[in-house]
Order: sequence, then structure tokens, then C-alpha cells
Amino acid sequence: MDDLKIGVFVCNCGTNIAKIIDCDAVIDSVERLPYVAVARTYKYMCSDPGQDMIQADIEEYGLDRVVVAACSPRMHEPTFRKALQKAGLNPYFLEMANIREQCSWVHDDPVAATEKAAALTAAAVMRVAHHEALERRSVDMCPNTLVMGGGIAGMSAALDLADAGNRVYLAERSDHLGGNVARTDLTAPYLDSARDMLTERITRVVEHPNIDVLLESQVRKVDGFVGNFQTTIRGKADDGAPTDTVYDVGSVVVCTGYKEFDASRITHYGYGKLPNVVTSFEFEKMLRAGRVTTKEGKAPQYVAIIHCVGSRNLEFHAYCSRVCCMTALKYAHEVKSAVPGAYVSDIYIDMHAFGKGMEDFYRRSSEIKTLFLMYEKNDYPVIRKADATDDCDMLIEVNEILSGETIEMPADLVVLMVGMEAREDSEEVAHLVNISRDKDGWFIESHPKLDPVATTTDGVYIAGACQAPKDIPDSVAQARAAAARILARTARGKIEIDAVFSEVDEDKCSGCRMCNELCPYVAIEFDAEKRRSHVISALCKACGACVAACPSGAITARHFTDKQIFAELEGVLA
Amino acid sequence: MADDKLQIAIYWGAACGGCDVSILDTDEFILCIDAAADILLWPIATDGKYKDIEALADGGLDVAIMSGAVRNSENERMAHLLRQKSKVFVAYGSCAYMGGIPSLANLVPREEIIARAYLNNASLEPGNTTVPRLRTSLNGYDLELPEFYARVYKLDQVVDVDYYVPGCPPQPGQAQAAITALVQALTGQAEAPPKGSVVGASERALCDDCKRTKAEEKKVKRFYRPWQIMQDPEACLMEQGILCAGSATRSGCGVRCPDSGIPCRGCYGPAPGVVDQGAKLLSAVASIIDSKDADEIDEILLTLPDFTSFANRYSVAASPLQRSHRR
Amino acid sequence: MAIRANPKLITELEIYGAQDVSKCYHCGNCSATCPFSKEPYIFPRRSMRSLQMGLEAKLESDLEPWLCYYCGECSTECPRDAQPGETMMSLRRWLTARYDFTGIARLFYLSAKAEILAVILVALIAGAGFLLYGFSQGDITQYGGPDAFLPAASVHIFDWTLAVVLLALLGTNCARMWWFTVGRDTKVHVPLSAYVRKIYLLPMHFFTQMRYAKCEQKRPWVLHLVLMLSYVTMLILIMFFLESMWSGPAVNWSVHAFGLAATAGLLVTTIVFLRKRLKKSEVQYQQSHETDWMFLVLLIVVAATGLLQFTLHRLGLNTAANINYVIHMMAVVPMLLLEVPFSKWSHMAYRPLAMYFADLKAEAMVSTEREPVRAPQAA
Amino acid sequence: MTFQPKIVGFLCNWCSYTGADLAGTSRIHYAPNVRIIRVMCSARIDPTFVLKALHDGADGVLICGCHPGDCHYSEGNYKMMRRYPLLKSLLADYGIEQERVRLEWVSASEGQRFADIVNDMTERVRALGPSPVKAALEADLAER
Repeated sequence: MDDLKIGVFVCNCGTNIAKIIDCDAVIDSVERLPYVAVARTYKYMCSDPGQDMIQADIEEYGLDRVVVAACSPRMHEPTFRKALQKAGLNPYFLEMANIREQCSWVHDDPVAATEKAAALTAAAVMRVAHHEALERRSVDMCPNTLVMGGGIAGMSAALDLADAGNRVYLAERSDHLGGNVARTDLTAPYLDSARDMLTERITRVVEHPNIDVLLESQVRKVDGFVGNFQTTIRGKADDGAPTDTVYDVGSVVVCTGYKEFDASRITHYGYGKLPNVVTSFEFEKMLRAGRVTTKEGKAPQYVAIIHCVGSRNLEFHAYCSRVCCMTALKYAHEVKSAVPGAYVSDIYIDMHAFGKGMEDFYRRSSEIKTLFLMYEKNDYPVIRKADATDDCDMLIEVNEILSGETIEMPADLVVLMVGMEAREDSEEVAHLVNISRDKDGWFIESHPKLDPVATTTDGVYIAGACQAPKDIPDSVAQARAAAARILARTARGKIEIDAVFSEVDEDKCSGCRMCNELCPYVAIEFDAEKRRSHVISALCKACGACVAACPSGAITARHFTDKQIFAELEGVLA
Repeated sequence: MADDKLQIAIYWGAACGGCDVSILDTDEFILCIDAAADILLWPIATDGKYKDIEALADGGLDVAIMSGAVRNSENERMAHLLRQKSKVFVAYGSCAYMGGIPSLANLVPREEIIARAYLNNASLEPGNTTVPRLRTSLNGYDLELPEFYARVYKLDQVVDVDYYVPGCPPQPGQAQAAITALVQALTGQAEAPPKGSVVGASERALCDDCKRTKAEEKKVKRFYRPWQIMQDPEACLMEQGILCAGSATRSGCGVRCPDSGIPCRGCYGPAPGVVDQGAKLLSAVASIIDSKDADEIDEILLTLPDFTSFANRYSVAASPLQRSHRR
Repeated sequence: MAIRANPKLITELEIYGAQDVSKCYHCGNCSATCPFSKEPYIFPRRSMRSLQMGLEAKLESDLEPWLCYYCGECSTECPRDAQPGETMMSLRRWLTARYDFTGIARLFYLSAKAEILAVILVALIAGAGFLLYGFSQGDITQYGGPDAFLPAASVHIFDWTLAVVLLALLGTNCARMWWFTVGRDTKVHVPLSAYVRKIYLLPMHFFTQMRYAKCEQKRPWVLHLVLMLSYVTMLILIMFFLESMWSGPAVNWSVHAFGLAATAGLLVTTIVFLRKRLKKSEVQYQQSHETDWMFLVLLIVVAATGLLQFTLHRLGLNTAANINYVIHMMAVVPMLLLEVPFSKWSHMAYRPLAMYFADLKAEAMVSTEREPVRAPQAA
Repeated sequence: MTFQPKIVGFLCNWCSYTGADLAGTSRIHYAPNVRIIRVMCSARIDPTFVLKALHDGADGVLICGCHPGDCHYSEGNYKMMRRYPLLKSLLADYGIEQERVRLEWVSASEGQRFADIVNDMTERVRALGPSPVKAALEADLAER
């Protein structure tokens, strides 16, 4: 290590850094540190000339470590790693000091800021001295895919994958395909039939030579890692007995969908007690049967639709279920055509008419004389049986915001727009494929904006309403996006595995097994023979939990070793 | 005296004497020592005076084995003296190695210790005000006591140490092995272990030698003191909620405690390369707590009284913070 | 206490002209653009809301519709073409029907046929009556003088009797209006003194229509004012100076000057209004209810025949004059008897009254505690 | 001149470090006393890091991770959560003031929160004065 040559490059980022931080002062302070062979500033290190400068210096001074003091590593670490690679240096010999986001942009005192920048850069220098050359490895990518859930999302993903010539195992818990869409009549805003839409999908899926449709089957186990999963699926044998089959797949798409909110949880609506209060799904059933009537078999004169049942309130779910508003408008149209002369009232909190053609649909719905009543979040309307003298079956009391009045709305049939909820098995599924769930039980995507279909487990994708409430177009879009992501990978045939992961030093491991349970990715396996634990690098996401927990210091986190962090620590405190 | 014999000294600093006993416990091997060496100083076993050592030329001692930590000026003086006179200086036992039990006193200010020992202590006659003083004049004599330092030091915080033999005390077998190794090295029969290495112990943690079965699932809702629970003699103690330092402790003792149903206390110190045994044990304990709720976690930890004295039982002086910093 | 909604009301109001209320999504632009809309009378949005929900009781007690002169601004601004202006118009029609206890007004508004038939019927009766009376005691060739076909004096008496009946009808409707809007309102109590103190508002609004002047374009106000003043002038001439009107053939400028001016005013304005309604150029004239047509037609006939009457008399064509007068009366009588109490004309009384009541209520509200109206939010 | 405490911040890469970056991109100004060390997950933070930091002269140590239930590695932050109370009691026994070491949850969207925490902690640590550790250990050497 005595012959180390470290190059330090301090970026001005135009004036972003330089206007607060005295970059030359930073240079002066780090130049004195051991192993620093060259230290420079430049206006834009990330620019091509900036990177050329770094590469040139690597050549000229024979640098074997590089420190770039600039923006956040989350911004340009990949850029500079490439630069090192181009200059024939291992990309992991780079360390960045974040002197923009975490220094020049957040401090106004130039002296203090410069001092801090110097400390951070010094820390980077001391850390990088301990960096090791790491090699990315590549493994074969199995082209098969397991799609969990035979709803509209699952089928769409399956078809795209299968059309590209890859084998798809489509596992569905129930005995039929179609999911929740199969329970709906028409779709907003164009009022075309969900059934027609589905039949096309279903026939294609069932007849597709590359798709194995596994009905009444459950995924029991998902082992392995991206490109190389072994999935155990429990299905029914011909004699009806449950049988487990193992399928090798390279990717998994989770499309397990949602379940509807249980309306009886809101007592104000008397669901389950008042016979003519029905959920949106029960109403869909009436519509599909083509006869909209009350329990008594009469055609309803007054139909009331209550929005946000279970959604957008403090008691149940804070989130918006996104599809109910437009579905409710769809009902307005369907009621008017099923029962001409019926009066439809929409009791809503806010009208969420997002998405293509929806605002216009909202307008058209009000033109057919739908009465919109607005109520306050958490101030539930109350439904009660009407008196014999009334010309209606029920009366809904609403504190109506737009008029400021408390209104008593007559109703013969009340439709509750029940919101979407994470399925009760979502925890089980999350555990199965090692993905996380948010506080509402929806699966968490890898990045809310830039990577909405991937998950924190490489090779596992999510699509449809299992990630968050979604309508059909969004679900399909996400499903096909997932398919595209998978195809892009299978096309390459191999996948690269990050060089940053944890490893067990088997000469130090005492087999205490403290770490085994800690790994969220079950990447640590215990060899009972040798009585040693070891990390399956492909599964490891390098969180370092096991490293910190190992009582005998036998586990090392590549690129985040104790040595490296201690060095950084001494640096910032120097 | 035959000059081909090794010249050795065995001394104790702030120690209980257990280390010396562990050497005696090597039974007939003690005769081999005698055969191989002249013991110039060994307060508990042989006659010998400080001045004999002072009289020696530097390096006059082949080996100096010192047990015990440095608590006072006398411990320190002798440490320096032995270091100066010896070719190989060995820190013997946990106190010399890490501060040991005595260094638990580092968590308490010196004044409190004095007060507890000489002023408010049940075994004193009431109203006693006599406390040890550095100098006392008594019937014309000037008496001097060593200075009682503010804290305890492990040996290498005071002098340069060549080898460490861990244990409280080191197991006779290990002691024998260590001494043999040294003698062989000094007599050129074997290669000397690298300076600063821990001799007479394993390179792995205790679990490696512990016969108890270890399950993958280690989750506890509460901890037990050994006497609070009927333990399963086959299963890992930690899995049963009995706090055991084994996973964070260097092996070499022969797993005596866990084998006899007593959790390991960590006297052999941290596993190789570990900075602080206490911190590591802390992580180990934390990783088996079965809760995600901050309050429940606190509840569970209530069943774990005085964790610090367990985590750093033998290694307060060796821990990064070394002592209490209460103002 | 909850107010019962009546989803059906909106359908009923369609016949009164409110076709697009349901389109309103309560952005409140209309109330924002209306120069008259201010607390406590925020409109048209609130009225639109009450109508959408069919809060009959509330609407019945609202004065807002009368505070609107239908300048059309709101309808132009409305992003959803919900026609707030027309809605207010329709509400005025509906209220007119509500105030009228006989149910005749409602009948007229709900069925154009009924109105036309009634007008024709009354016209025929009137015509027949005058002819019979004429021939029974006079000479068709005589105009004025002892054996005139229709002596001014007796016509004058007839006019007065008619006026009394008419006032009785209109009066009761006005009383009902007061009861709906002020009388039975438990929330506000208007002290008697206030009625007296503010009485001046009635003539003021009646004669100046000053509020209308506040509308963006001034022309409608001018036209409306001219029409109204001409009409009132004519009414006064007929009720008090009928004899001098009949005097002639020499022109008696002291009265005829007014007569001619008023007639001119009536003719010009009615023609302008007719053209506007036919051309549908401005929003407020786009949707004309049958009653609007009937109103203008009768008025123009009355004015025209009136003028013709004057001319024929001057030319000495007595027989023609007498026949023309009968025709004239065939328009006048139904106009006064039907239009004034039961149709559009009633607003001549209702509007100034509404202004008066509104002012009284507003004043009373300030004094009496009133629970605040929740601020409307955009849907 | 007022005492400028040196605080070491261990931040998890996915939430807290990103949150700190957000504070930067949104130009939220805060005290310059915290020096951030990035780790992949708060679960990587070995209690030794904290002891080492104090030993090396840190006046305070700030640990930030994703909010419970929101961890990028699903449960890493709970692992830190379980170490924390033990660490606190250990530090208490070594006579370190409670406020010198602090665990906070900061999400990627909480730039303001991060800034507030830094300012608040800086003030508290400033009020406590410099950490006694380094001085005390040097004094011990001087004793002999």
C-alpha cells in the first residue's frame, strides 16, 4: 500500500460548488495527505473534458485510486466509474466526496463549508486507499417466466412474453382466468364491454403454445436468484390430489391484483342490514344479468351511488382507489339506459376524473341529469329506511358541501363504490418472492417514478393493482412494461451481477448462525457439514445487516468494509 | 545456576492470582518449566526481590510473564521494569490482555471506589475515616503507598507487549501450550509467532467448539438468567434466551462454561480482528430480539439488566471508550 | 334539520325553460361575474344548486331570482353551458306560478295551448261584450258625442272595474310572495318600522330599475326602462285622463304628447325585443318561452291599435275607429286580465317587491344571529 | 467564537442519504457540523462505528434510516432499531450524554426534516459542549 498513487479531482460544478467552497483550499489541504499524487480542480468534472482529464492523469501519474469531490455519488458515480474503466482502472477504485448536495448547496458560510468539503474529501482519500478491485460477474438468464395471477395484467404480460417465443407459466389461484375484470360489465369512459375484451385475451392465452395456464394452483416456493429461480407450484393432479411441480424460470411477474373493501365495516351505510344497499361488484352483477331491480324486484326510481367507500378517509384507507369515480359515472349511464326515467345521484368527496377521455365522460354524465352531492371526508352520509309515507325505500342524510345544507336524499337502491384493498395473502406473496410492502400492503416498486415495474428483488416484477389501485389501461401498460423489461434481459442471454455483496470468511466463521435469519433475501445458507454459513452472492443485495451483526467479524461487506468505513471516519474527524 | 537455562520472571499486577494458579495447575509440567528455566521472580511461588530484577542487564530476562492489569503506580513500574529487562514480554490472562474484571472499575470514578471500600462499607467499623494516602509519617518513618490511578489500563496501554495469552484464567492446557511454544521459539526449536499475536487460543469464536445445536431461527421474546429457566442442555443457550457471550468470544478455553450449562462470559476476549467485544455482542443480542415495536423491544431489554458489565466484562479498558466519561 | 331533496323538480323546471341546470358543476364563475351577487344573496350558483337538488321549500322562499335582470353575463362565462341566466329566468317563471294561488299561472307556463286559448277566449268575450254594449246603446258611425258607439265615460268605468279585479288578483299573489319569502322565514324577523322606513325602495326600484343599470351592457337596461315607463305612462293616461285622450279630433297636446311618446316607446322597444328574440343574437334572448312571445305580441297589438285608434279618430273615420277600438280592447283585456297577474307582466310588481324585501331581510340578518353558510368547494 | 461540534452522520443510501441530497437540491440551508458517511442500510451500522467515532473525537453521532416499514431492504431499519436501546444503555454506562447519539428516520422525500434534525442536533450538542472522550483518554496518558 506504500506505493499507492491517489488522484483527487475537485469539481467546481460551474459556480454551484465554487461560489461557496474555495476549491483551491480543498486541494491544498488534501495534497498533504499520504499517497496523494495529484490534486486538481475543474469547472465540470462530469463533462467530457473533465473525464478526459481524469483519464489522462491516470495515465500520466500512474494513479491507482481516484477521488472525485463533486456532486452526490447517486448522481455521477456511474459516470466516473466508467471513466476509470476507460483508463484501465478497476471502477471500484473510485470514491466520491459529496461536496455539492451535502455541502455547497446547504451551507452559506464559505469558511465552514470549505472546511467541511476538505474533511469530506480527506475522508474519501483515506477511504479509497482501502478500496479493493471488484469484478462484476455474469450468469445465464433462463428465458422462462412465472406470472402470478391470471387477471388482465397477468394475461397481458404472459401474452407479450409468449409472443416473443418464451415459455410462460401462468399460475392462477382460482379456477378461471380474468380476475376482477371478469366481474365487471361495461368499462368507462367508452362503455365498451369488459367481457368482449377478456374473451379475446383469454382465448389467446389458453390457445397459446408457449403459455402453460396453471389454474387452481398456488406458488409455494421461489428459490434462487434473477435468471435462475426454481419455483414450486402446487396444483391439482388429474385425480384432484394436490401435487407440487418445480419450474425453472428467470423472472417472476407478480400480478396478484386486489380485493374489494368490506362495506359492512362502515356502519353508517347499513350494508348487510338494508337489503337495497349493494356494493359496486354486486351491482356489476345486476348489470351483467341485465336487470337492475331492488330486492323486491321493482325497478328503482331513485338510485344513489356513494363514492369512496373505504377510500380517502382516516379510519380505513387514506389512499384513493382511483377507478371508483369513473365507474360510478359509468353506472349513471347504465342505470339511465336500464331504467329510463330513474333519478341517479352521485354522493362523492371529490370527482377524480384523471385519465384519457374521463373529464369529458364526467361532463356527459352530468348532461344526463346525474345529481352530484358532495360530502366532506370522514363525514359519512347516513342511510336509513324511509317511512311508509315516503315515495322511496331509503333516505340518505348528507351534509352537502356545495349547498351548505343537510340534505335528505331519497333512494330505492344504493350502490357503494367499495375501494381497492391489498389482498390478505399479499404478505405471504411478498415473503415468497422477497419484495416489500407499504403500510397499506401494496407491493413497493424499485423507484416510484423511474422504475415502477421492478422491485428491490432483482428479477421480480410487479404489475397491476397489486402495486396500488389501478384501472385497466394502467394495469395493462405496467404488465406489458414488465414483459418488455424481461424480454430485454432474456435477449442478452446473460445477466451481470453487481460486484458489491457480502462474503463470509469461512476461516473466521464459527457457525453460530446469528446471521442466517437476518437476511431478507435468504442469501445466507448454512453448510451443516462444515458448520459454516456462506453468502450466495447473486442473492445478496449488500445491505450489510449480517456484516454488522456477525459477532465474530467473519462477514465482510465488499466496498463497505469496516476498514474502509473506519478510514472514512478518521478522515471526517481529522 | 546453570547459564544454559532460560531466565524468566512471572509477575502479577492488578490481578486475583488466578493466572499464577493456572500456571501451577499445569501439574508436572511445572517441573519442565523448572528444568528449562530459572525463575528469578514469581511472588506467589518463589522467593525473589524486585532488586534482583533491577540488578539485571537489559534483556537479562528471556521471558517476562505478567498477569493482571495496571491499576497503580507499582503495577506500572514493574511493567516497565520487566519490559526493559526482558527479551519477550507476555501479557498473561484477561486482565493483562484487556483490563479484565478490574477494568470494570473504569465505569466508576476513583473517588467512588475509595469511598465504597474505605468509608461506606458494611465490613468497616462505623465512623471510619481512614483512607489510604500516598505518603504517611508514622513514628518517624515515612511510609509510601503506590499511587492509585484514576482508571485501570491493560498492559499494552502502558508498555509494549510481544504476546498475549487470553483467559480468566488461561486454561492450564493452553498455558502449557503457550509456554512451550515460547520456550521452543526462544531455544530456536520452533519459529516464533509474529509479534503481537494471541497465543494459546483459537482463531474462531467459541460456537465453533461448542457442541450445542444451533438453529436457523433465533428469536426471543425475553431473556433469562441461567437460574430462571430449565435449560435444554442440547440447544444453543442464546436460542433459549440465556445471554451467552460465546458467539463474540475467541475460543480456546475448551468450552468449559457452556458445556456445564453456564453461559460464556467472554473471558477469552473478542474474535480475531474485532475492535470491541461488547459492541459485537450487542449486535448479536439485538439480532435475536423478536419484535418490531420500539416499546416492546424496550420491554424485552428490561429482562437484560446491566448489559454493559456483561458485554465488556473483561474488556472495558480495551473498548474504544476505555472508561466512564461522566463529568 | 335535513331538507328533503326532490330529484324530480329539475324535470319540472325544464318546462319553465331550465334545460341545462344539471350540467353545472359549481365552479362559481357565474356568481363571481354577476354584479349583483353579494352576501347574503349569492347567486346564481346557489339557486342552481337548490334547483339541482330540488329543494322546493328553499327555492320558494328565495328572492335571488328576482334580483337578477338577466344581463346574460353568467351564461356567457359558464364553462359548462349550464345557462345560469336562463335558469334564473325559469325560476322567476316557476315562482310566479308558485305565488299565484289560482293555479292559472302554472297552467299557462306548463301549457302554451292553455295560455293561447285563454287569451283568445277572453279576447272574444271582451270583443263580443263591447260590440253588444255598443250596438245596444250607440251608433257605430258615432265616435264621441251623446250617442257615441262607446262613450269614454263608460269605457273609463269598465277600465276601473278591470283594474280593481286585476289589483285584487295581483295583490293576493304579492301577499303570498311576502309570506313565502319573508313572512314565514323563522330565521329572520323584519320589524314593522323597517317596512315603513324602507318603503321608498319600492317606487325607486320600480321607476329607475337602478340595479339593472349596474349590468355590464347598459342598452338592455335603457330598453327595459323605456318599455316600462311608456307602459306606466300609458296606464296613467288611461286610468286618469281617458276622456281627454278621447277628445278630438283636435289634438290635445297636453295629453296626446304623452300618449304618442309612450306609444312610440312601446312600439320601438317591443319591436327591438321581438327582433332580438327572433335573431337570438344575445344569450338572454336565445331561449324564449311561449309566455315571452305572448307578452310581446299582445303588447305590440295594443300599442299598434292604440296608435291606429288615434289616427283614425283624427281622420274622422269613426266607424273604423270604433271597430279598431274593439280590436284594441280584445288585446288590452286579456293582456291586463291574464298577463299581469298570471304571467310575465307580474314581474313588474314582483321585482321591485323582491328588491324591497331583500333589503329588509339583509338588514334583519345582520342584526339577528345567522348560522354561517359553509364555503362551497369546487367539485 | 462559539463551539462548533463535529457530528458524524451515518445515513442509509436509499432514504436518508437521498433525503439529504434532496435538502441540497431544494437549497435548504442547515448547520455545517454534520459529516455524512454513506452506508447501504442502517442495518450495516455496527455499534462499533459509533464507539469508534466517539473515540476518534466526534462530539455527536447521528444515525438515519428509512422509516419503519419503509426499508429498501424490507427490514434493515428494524435491525438498527433493536441495537439502538442497547447501544444507548452501553453509552450511558460509559458516561456519554444521551443526546450525543441519536437515531432518526428520514425518508427520501424529507429534505426539510433532515435539515431540521441536523440543526436541532447541532444545537443540542453545542449546548453539551465538546465530547470528553478524546480529552479524557489523553489526560489518562498524561497521568503517568
